[in-house]
Amino acid sequence: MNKVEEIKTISGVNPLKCMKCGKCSASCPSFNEMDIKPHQFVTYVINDDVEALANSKSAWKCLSCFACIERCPRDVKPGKVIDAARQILIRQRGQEGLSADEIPALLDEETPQQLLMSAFRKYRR
Amino acid sequence: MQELIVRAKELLEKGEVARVLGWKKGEQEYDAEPAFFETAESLDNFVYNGFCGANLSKYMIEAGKKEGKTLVFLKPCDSYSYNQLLREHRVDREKAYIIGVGCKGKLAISKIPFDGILKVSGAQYPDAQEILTVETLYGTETIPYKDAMLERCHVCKGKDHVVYDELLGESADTVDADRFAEVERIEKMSPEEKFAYFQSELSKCIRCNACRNVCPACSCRKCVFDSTAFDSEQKANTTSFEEKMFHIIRAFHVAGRCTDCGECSRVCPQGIPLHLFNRKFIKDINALYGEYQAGSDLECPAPLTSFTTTDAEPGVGRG
Amino acid sequence: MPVTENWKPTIVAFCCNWCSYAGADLAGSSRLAYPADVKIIKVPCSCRVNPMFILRAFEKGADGVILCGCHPGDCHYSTGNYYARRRMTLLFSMLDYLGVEEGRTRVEWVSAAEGVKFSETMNSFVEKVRALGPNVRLGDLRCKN
Amino acid sequence: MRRIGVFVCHCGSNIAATVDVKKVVEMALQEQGVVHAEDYPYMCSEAGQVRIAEAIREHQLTGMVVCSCSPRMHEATFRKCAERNGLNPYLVEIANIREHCSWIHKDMAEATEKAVILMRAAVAKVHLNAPLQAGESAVTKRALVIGGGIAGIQTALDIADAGYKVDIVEKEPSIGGRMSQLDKTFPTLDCSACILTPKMVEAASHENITIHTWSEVEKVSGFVGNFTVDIRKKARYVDMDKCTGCGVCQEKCPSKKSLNEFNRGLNTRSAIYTPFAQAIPNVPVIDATACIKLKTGKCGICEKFCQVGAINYAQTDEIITEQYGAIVVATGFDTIKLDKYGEYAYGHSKDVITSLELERIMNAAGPTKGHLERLSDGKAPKEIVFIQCVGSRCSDDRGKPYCSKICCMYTAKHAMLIRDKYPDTNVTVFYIDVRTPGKNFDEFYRRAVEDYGVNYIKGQVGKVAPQPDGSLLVHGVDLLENKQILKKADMVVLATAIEPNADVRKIATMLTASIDTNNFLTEAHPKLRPVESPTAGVFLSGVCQGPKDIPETVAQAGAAAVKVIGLLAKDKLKTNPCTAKADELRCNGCSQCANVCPYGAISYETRLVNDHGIREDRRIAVVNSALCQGCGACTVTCPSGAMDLQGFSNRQLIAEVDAICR
Repeated sequence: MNKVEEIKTISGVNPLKCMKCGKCSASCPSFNEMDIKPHQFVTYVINDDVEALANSKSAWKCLSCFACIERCPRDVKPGKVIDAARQILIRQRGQEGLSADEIPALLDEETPQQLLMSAFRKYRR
Repeated sequence: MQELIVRAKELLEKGEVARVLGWKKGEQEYDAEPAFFETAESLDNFVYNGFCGANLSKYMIEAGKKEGKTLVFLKPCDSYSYNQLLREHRVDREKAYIIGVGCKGKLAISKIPFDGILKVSGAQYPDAQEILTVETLYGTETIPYKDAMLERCHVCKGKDHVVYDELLGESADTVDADRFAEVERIEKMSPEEKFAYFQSELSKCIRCNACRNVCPACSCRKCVFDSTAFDSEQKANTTSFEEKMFHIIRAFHVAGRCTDCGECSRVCPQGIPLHLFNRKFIKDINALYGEYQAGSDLECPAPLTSFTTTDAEPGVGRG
Repeated sequence: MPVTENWKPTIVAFCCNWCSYAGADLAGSSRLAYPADVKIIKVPCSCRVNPMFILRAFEKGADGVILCGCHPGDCHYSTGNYYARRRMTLLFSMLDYLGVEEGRTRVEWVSAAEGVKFSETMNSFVEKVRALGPNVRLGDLRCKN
Repeated sequence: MRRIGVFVCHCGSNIAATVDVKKVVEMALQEQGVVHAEDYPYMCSEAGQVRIAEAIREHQLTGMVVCSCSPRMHEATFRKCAERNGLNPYLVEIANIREHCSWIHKDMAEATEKAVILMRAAVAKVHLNAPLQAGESAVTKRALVIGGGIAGIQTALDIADAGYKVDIVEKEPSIGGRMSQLDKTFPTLDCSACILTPKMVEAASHENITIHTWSEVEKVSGFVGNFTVDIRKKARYVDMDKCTGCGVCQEKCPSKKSLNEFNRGLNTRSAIYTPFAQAIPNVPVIDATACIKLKTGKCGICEKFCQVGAINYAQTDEIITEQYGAIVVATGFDTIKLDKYGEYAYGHSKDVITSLELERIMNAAGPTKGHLERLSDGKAPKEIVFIQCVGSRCSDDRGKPYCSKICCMYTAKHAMLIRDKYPDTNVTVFYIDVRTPGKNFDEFYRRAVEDYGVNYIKGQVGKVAPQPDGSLLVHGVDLLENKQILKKADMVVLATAIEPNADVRKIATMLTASIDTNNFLTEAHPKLRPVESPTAGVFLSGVCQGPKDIPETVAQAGAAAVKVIGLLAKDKLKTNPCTAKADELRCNGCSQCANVCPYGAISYETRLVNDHGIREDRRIAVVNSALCQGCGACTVTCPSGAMDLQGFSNRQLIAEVDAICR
């Protein structure tokens, strides 16, 4: 499966449904910290540039607050897209996901606690 | 039994009825069969005993075409069939004098498990006994009355007649089984088991049409299977269709109209439990559209000619 | 009939003139593909479909039969699909009782505007019937060996 | 044996590119009874029909199958062609090898195989088709218009001007509809009332128009040309003939706490009320849920003050029954409920309003007498934010998937009017797209930007947060600048999606007119028959069919009127001959069929029947072919197969099944 298909499968999002209204970006509390803005996530998927998305600052700035998912009128869920990008990255790095021992090394000042927790929940089932 | 004959003679003699529809002695006591009696004398052959299971209501369709009134004896369960026919305008209530007769459960000769049966005693009404004595070529045997009863009597609809002009005789409570137990047992089977079961049962069918001929709901002037209504080409073509789908189509045609009188199973020479088709529909109708007993009244909407906007969707709950 | 790689099911779809047939037309004009195994028969209303037609189709070799009508409440004749719904509910339940595989029969309500639904319905129905393989049990409900 | 001709259409390349038409012709010739088969690029064309005509003559055809597009498209064409050439039109069947075949399949072999099977099914059916004769039914020369908004009024006026009687049924106390609630109209900015009121007056005074306000359609039976409609005239408690419309009752009424529906609930009205000053008829109604007299028996003040004795508390609902030849649905729209849009704080803050509420606020007869002020504190807003597409273009279950069409223009109108009247008030519009197709529409929008300085920002608003100081913090985004925007506003106006009036589903059910998933009435054909419903004799006018602005509504209203006039101009209509028929030799007279007939078309008679020599009186079902609409419910109820449907008989359908499963 190529990256684009992978991100679609993981997120369950059809990026073509996006009508570029920007409600996600308007809702995003981390907007200013992001290099790629929420409304642009799907564009990267459409343009087959998942690499850039996974390596963006945004991937680590998303708080997973789900405001964009809740409010998106087109059921596009940018939060899930970026989460999927993150997962692709994580899967590559650890091959088998996170282990508790690796966490301290990954920690830095800017990583939100909530992200760690949710990541942990997701990958160490 | 005697009181039925007395009353019948009386009505005949008074001219209130032109004929009597009842049961006639056969060669054996257990051979009782439906018969019309036109004269008081002929009533000497009248019989009413445990073997008078035959439902006379369907014969009232023909009786209605004759001059004058017909006296008919209906057991409680038969009266449902009559009522259903009345609802469908197939019988003329004006031309019927209905005596509701008591019933203590009817017997099936096939349920008496002895060879060479000569005579069964103890089935006489009103003195039906708990134990039947069976004389056979090989000696005398006994069997409890209940054990020789028709399946339908074990799940009897009740002792009350739903239509009658007068009542004669007592009825007994014979219910000792759950009407839908057998249907439920089959429902619980795997598809393979179900199919195997019906395959073994239905492959016995010889298409003798006894079930169709006896069924009070199967009273079409001309059965679809006997007409060209559904032929697309020639009759020969439909034969295989008829052969293969007969029982399910028959069951569907009587769905919502079948009173569960059990005659189909009673008369089947191959012993196929045909009532299990009808009872499946009845069970589904009760569960999906509310309790419904065909023939119980003349007015309430029938399940297949009415609906609610919130009915279950087809296939819901399957598999 | 042996199941082969190339086996294709025969599927009869009864579509009511007012909603589902138009829905099928819309699927067509929107180029929403579904397998060619599906052959549509136009009926004025879902209530025109006699269970005998369905059984006849199976007896003649159909592997699946689907009935499509207007959504309940939207019947062109106001009440037809309600009757159809009861009839088919009972028929399907009976087929299940006889041990016929679930999935060879279906009822779906498809409006004239639901070309997508029509196409999706047919795709999923055909997929299901293909998985079940050729119809044997419904070919002969007398169940003769 | 029928002599059948099979005509295979290429439809240019629409069919021929995917279906091997020659092969279909070849296979057709192998079918029993097929004496002629040919293919042609466009069978429906003049030249194609000439070929059919020649074939009918040359081969003495007694039946024909056209393999072409959907019968919904050209069945009528080919049937007429057959009829002109002496072949009964009901001996024609269509095999739909375009919509149901060539357009959805890619593989030529597969599509061709399917086309052949569809052809066979049609041939098998034609073998059993009977020549049918259409009956005739008279046309009642009177039309009913359901809904008294601008769509209904315009339709009624056009029909009435053509000389036919029209009744308007309006559920509100006055005609006028949504347009009467508007302040100004785009793109000309003329006053809505100024252009609507004359039309209302004209309708009310037209000799051919009868208006039933405060009334609802209760029951519809019959069919095109002959509808019978029960209209419930709700108790008004005011005598229409006596009332002079002086308005004293409304002033004196002590129950003044009811929400004013006309002003979208932004202020209150009395229990006895006329919705607005220009109401037609200018006769109030008593709101029985608010009237003290009707609720408790005490009060009666309006009765005391009414000088003409028009008040009548004893009035009850009245049902009148009328006959119509045609019915026009013009039930209009409402704005959607916003309870699922918590993020916009509608209902939470009084200063978040819908555009329709803004119309009332801007209107001189509105709750603020036309002054633009905040409903929370009465202060003039200095910063107004408009949010577009609230509930429109949503694919989730909170909103509607369609574009409401009118919002871009009315928002430009509002923005412009505010900037014009209150130049020191800033107006910002958050939009996703600005859609302005229409005469002078884009110019209008550009004027708002260029001449009035309205600030348009591309980007949907994420959230409106009411602040402790009473202001509203709008969380937006400027997608073109790629910047998030936090904007303090005094008032937020939501361009709320519109949806068909809630009653339309009930009405559509009564009319057996189809409705789509969004509750818009379905047109008979989306392009070619946009003002007709698929149900003969039922026509569509205005937003009940889809979002429209006023000029489009009026245009459609006129078009619907023309269709009605065309229908009413006929003295007789041909009836559908595909009706049910009972075979007297098979009928049991059991009455099951009558129980399922939705039209009451089946009755019973006792008739002397000769059944192969047996002569007897039998109870037999009789179908009134004028009432029967041909659904076929009865045919399946009939266990003996006595009841059959002409044109879709048991044998015909079985033949199709057999042909497909062969």
